[in-house]
Amino acid sequence: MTSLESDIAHLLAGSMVLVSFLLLYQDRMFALLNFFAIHACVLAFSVGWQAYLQRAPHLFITALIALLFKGVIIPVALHRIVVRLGIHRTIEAVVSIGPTILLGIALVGLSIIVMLPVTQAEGAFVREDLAFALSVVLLGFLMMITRRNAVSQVIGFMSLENGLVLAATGARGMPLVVEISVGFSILIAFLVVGIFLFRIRERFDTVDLQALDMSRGETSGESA
Amino acid sequence: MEHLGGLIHRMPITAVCFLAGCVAISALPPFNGFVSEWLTFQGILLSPQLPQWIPRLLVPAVGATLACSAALAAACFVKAFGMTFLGRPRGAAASGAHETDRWSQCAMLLFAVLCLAAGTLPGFVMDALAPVMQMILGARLAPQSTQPLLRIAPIDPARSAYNGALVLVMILVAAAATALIVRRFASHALRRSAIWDCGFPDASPATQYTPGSFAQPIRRVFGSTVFRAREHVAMPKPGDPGTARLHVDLHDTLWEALYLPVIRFIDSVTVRVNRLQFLTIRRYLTLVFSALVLLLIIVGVWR
Amino acid sequence: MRLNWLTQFAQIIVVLALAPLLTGVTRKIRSRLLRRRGASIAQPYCDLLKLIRKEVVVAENASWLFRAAPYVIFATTWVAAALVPTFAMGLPLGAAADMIVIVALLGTARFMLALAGLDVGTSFGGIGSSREMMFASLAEPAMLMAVFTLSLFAGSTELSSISSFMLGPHAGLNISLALALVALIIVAIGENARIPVDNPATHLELTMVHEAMILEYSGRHLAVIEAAASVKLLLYLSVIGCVFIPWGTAMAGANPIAYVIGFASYLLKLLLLGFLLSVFETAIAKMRVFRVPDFLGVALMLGLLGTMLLFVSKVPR
Amino acid sequence: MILDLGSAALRAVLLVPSCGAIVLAAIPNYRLSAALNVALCALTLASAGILYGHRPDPSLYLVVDDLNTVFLIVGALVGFSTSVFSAGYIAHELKTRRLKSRDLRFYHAMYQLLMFAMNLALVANNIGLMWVAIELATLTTVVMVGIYRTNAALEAAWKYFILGSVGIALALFGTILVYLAAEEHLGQGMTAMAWDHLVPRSAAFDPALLNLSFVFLLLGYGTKVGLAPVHAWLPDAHAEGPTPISAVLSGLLLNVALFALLRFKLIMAGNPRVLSPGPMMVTMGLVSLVFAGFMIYRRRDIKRMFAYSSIEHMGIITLAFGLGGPLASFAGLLHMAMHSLTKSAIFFGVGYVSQLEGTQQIADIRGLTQSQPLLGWLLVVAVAAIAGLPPFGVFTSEFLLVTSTFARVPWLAILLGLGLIIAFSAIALRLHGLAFGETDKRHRLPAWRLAPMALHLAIVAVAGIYLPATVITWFRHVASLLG
Repeated sequence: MTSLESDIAHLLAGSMVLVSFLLLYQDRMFALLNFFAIHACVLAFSVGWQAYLQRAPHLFITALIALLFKGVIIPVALHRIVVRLGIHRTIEAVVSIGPTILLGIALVGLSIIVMLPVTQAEGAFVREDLAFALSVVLLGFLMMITRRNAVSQVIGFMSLENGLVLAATGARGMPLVVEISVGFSILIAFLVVGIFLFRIRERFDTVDLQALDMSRGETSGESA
Repeated sequence: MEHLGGLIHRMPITAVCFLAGCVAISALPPFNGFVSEWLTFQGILLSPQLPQWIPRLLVPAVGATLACSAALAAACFVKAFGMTFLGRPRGAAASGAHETDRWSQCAMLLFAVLCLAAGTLPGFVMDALAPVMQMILGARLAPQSTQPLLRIAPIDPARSAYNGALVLVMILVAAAATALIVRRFASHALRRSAIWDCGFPDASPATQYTPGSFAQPIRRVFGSTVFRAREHVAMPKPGDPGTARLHVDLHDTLWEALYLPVIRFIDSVTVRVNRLQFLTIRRYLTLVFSALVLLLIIVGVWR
Repeated sequence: MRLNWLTQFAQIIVVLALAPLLTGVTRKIRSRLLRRRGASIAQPYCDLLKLIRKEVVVAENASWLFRAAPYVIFATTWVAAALVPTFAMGLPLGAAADMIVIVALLGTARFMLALAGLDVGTSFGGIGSSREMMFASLAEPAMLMAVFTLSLFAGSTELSSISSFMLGPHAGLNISLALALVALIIVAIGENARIPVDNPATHLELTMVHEAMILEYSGRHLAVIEAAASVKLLLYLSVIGCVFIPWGTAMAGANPIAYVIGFASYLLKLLLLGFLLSVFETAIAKMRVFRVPDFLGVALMLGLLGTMLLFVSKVPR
Repeated sequence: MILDLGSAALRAVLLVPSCGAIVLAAIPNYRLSAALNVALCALTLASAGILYGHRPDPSLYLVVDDLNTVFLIVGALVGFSTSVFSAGYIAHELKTRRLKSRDLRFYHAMYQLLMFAMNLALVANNIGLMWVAIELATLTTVVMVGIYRTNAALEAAWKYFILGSVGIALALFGTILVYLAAEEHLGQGMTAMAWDHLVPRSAAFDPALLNLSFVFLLLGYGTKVGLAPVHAWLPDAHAEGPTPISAVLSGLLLNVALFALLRFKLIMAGNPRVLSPGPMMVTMGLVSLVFAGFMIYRRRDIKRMFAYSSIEHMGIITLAFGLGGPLASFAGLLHMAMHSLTKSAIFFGVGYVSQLEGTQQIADIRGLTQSQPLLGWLLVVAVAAIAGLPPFGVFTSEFLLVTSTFARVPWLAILLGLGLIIAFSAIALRLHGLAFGETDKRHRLPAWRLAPMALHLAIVAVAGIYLPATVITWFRHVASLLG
């Protein structure tokens, strides 16, 4: 492939990391949803570009899924859920934004470090691409654990999964990518539906109105 | 034992066998317990010839301990037999007791007889056990059953010898002779009467010495250090008809020294670890995340 | 050989015959020291005869053990005494049993006595037995330690060989021996229910130990037990005598003169030791029961110390 | 001919449960569906048994080799006896109105689907396919854990779901990395994902990628295995779901996830230049063992307690495989089989107990050997077995493991022994209260319902006393494969 093509792929992958950072930066619910939509769209473009590069038409399906399902349906659905369940519009963070960003940068550095020893035989393209994908995954994970709000946690998970799709498409000629993306879409659907069904307002672990911390089978820790 | 007593009247055979057992285990001649104790003492008396110094210093202490334990065993079994079989019944169960069946009696008698036999003819037992010594130590005592008049002399007759059979015979002869002489010269008049009650008639069996009170002197002498035994007596005020209470608390020193610390440790650890059961999902995710980052760092550092 | 058996037999009779006399002598000396006239030396014999003639009163719930015990006690004590060389060495029975056996035989006697005390089921018997066993739990080890010291010193556990070793050239003044002697004396005082451990003459209920055990006995039983007690005293004194004052004792198979000398010297030893005992008894006051363990504990410690010293110092033959 | 039989069996192993799931979803009558469920499992078991004898040639998607036949047969056996157990169990649940017949329809369909997913994961020759299968298994178990719709159940399911999906995501990333490592040598496409191509060629792969991938796989599939510190879903899922599912989870799903780990360990082992997976697995195994041992002490819920014991044993097995070497791997394999059988037997017993006593609180359960002698004693035997007392198979494997560890890494053996003792005494402490003591309760339970339990325990006892030579050679061969 020409350097231009690879540069474009590179650019797209890098921009995903950027958007992940922007996701981390948000503290308003709807803005977060919009940025996630952007995240998904960038993913869709990147996947589409890969499809074009690898002459792999089936990847277009993945791109399409990313675009429609994650770029449109999920954000809209979440938007409505937020409205319906009256979830706080502000995202309460465990670690405040600044430190989170620093952590994120550290994670990106880590992912680059661990990717360094990978041999060059693949061509510069895959290595950086992988590093970016790994960073996106880690950033998504970071988002899941630093945001208390259920919706933002879901979005963290989805951005993590975007990173996976990025990696999967980056790996040339990898079979089952479509199936995998479909499987993940099912997972996410479960997640969203679950949030809706269980009326999870604020956190993953407060299902329904009353907090379930008391009923983890055991009543809190003391002597048995 | 607090509820037994006087069984010797209702269970004579059991009493005899139990008595034989008590005498044997208290290491008293002419029973078998004494033979083994005697042999051990002989061994201890040989030990100054040991080349090493530490055991040479240790062995006499061991001997003293053994002597002490033998004497304490005697005390213990005086209590065991005396409180169970002698005196007056302390409870309904004891006063209604009856002798066991023939088979149990046979079993007990058999072992009582064995105890006496092993005590009086120790030579044969020692020779029977010699091959085991041969196997373990690669050495054995000179055959004992060939010694004159059934005696045993493990090292050298001039040094020390024991003749269980002869001792038994002498005791029997002496006892018989005494009995005969007394029968011959003494008056045969014998009258059954009440216990000498010191001016308080028909004292109830509760006034007998109980096992606890029997053990009290030894408890005070030894137990106060070994078991940290403490006695608290709560006396009612003069004129107060309430009961006086004696409360004894004993501590199992070994248990408290060895096992309690372990238990405490495990308790504290479990209490701490147990918090992990009650985290929120986000915290669990944090666990996963930190594990992931840790491993990544390891991989990153590893070259 | 026959001579040996003869001496052995004579000795068996002698210990029996002399025992009450010794008791009488000590009593006499004590009362003299107390500025009393005191009963005649033969009084114990008379007491025994009197008791033998009297009717026996046995409690209703006394068992066979109660009536058999006196004979066992007496027999074991007597046998033990018969094993101690009194006026002549080389006793045939001495080869059958050594000092450890003697200690153990006394232990058997004590065992039976304690049981007899418990048999009737009065609190006196209980007091007596429990205290007796408590004393024994210290006195017996102390005695054994003393025995260890002696036998390590003499290289044998048999009294006659120990005694002859004492006569021999290798014996000399030795700190261990002194310790053993003191231990033996303390044990002898304790075991024979003498002041300061116990008072043989008392019937003051809460202080008595030996008397409490035999409180229920009367008539011939009591006589036998008393006889056993005096034989026991004789035994201890003759042990001390034959080990620490071995001079004069007749060697095995010596000529009759030697035997006469031996007998005379034996009487002298008994007299001396009895005198010392009475002096000691009159000089000291009785202790509280729970100070006795300290007293006997001292004996145990001394015996152990003696043994230790021997273990460390010289390697015996 | 033989080949045909083998491939037929292979198809059966996959088709029987999948079609069965569809059929069961359609049957309203729960008795019928329960019976059918048993029949299907029996069929699966039979075909799995055939697979031991006749191996079809590996295709790009499916493969049958010594390694997965072990797991396949053990899994099918546990699945079968669990279906028998659940037939009796759910009837009671229906009677006590904890479940409605609509739920049961769903339940049975899901049960078969789970069987299908796990068999697929086992026979898959393709790492992607295996990943999909395990995700499917996770999802089915998630919905089954939540089936009671109590707050606790929903929350347990939810927790399981979240942690499980994160685990899945990590595993997928690892899988992608493995593909990348393989792709440059095996060319693009399916072959770069097929075990029988990956394992022999792994020596040439890029070590850095393999290292990275193993980290993700260890944590991803380790979540399913229930290794500390990624175990959190396991106790609650076991405690709140229906007991047959607890049995299947402990007896099968954990093993399947472990199997996946082993497959990747094979690839790692094939490459000399990689950071060896052993230390990581040993560490996680040891941590899980000790941690679970301590956790058992303060448990009040009986099912949760045995769930922690599952974590503990998974830790032991992981440690064994991580230690490697013929003896340790053999011990790990044996322990895996023994643990599945014993633990599922225990869950059968615990299920009955909690039904009869109407509680899962250990404090409220007393004197089972009096209230239900047969069940009580079977439970005692089972717990003795799981605690690692002779003469049961669990003891054999633990003994083998400890000895081989002593031979190679003494200090590790000491830690291992300590962990074993801690866990053992925790279990023993609880058992006494459960099984013995006075109680006035009396329960009747038809003997046939205890048959599965008895069967498992019998196998475990026999295995402890005498292992057939064929089994030994078979396991030894697998162990040699595992290196």
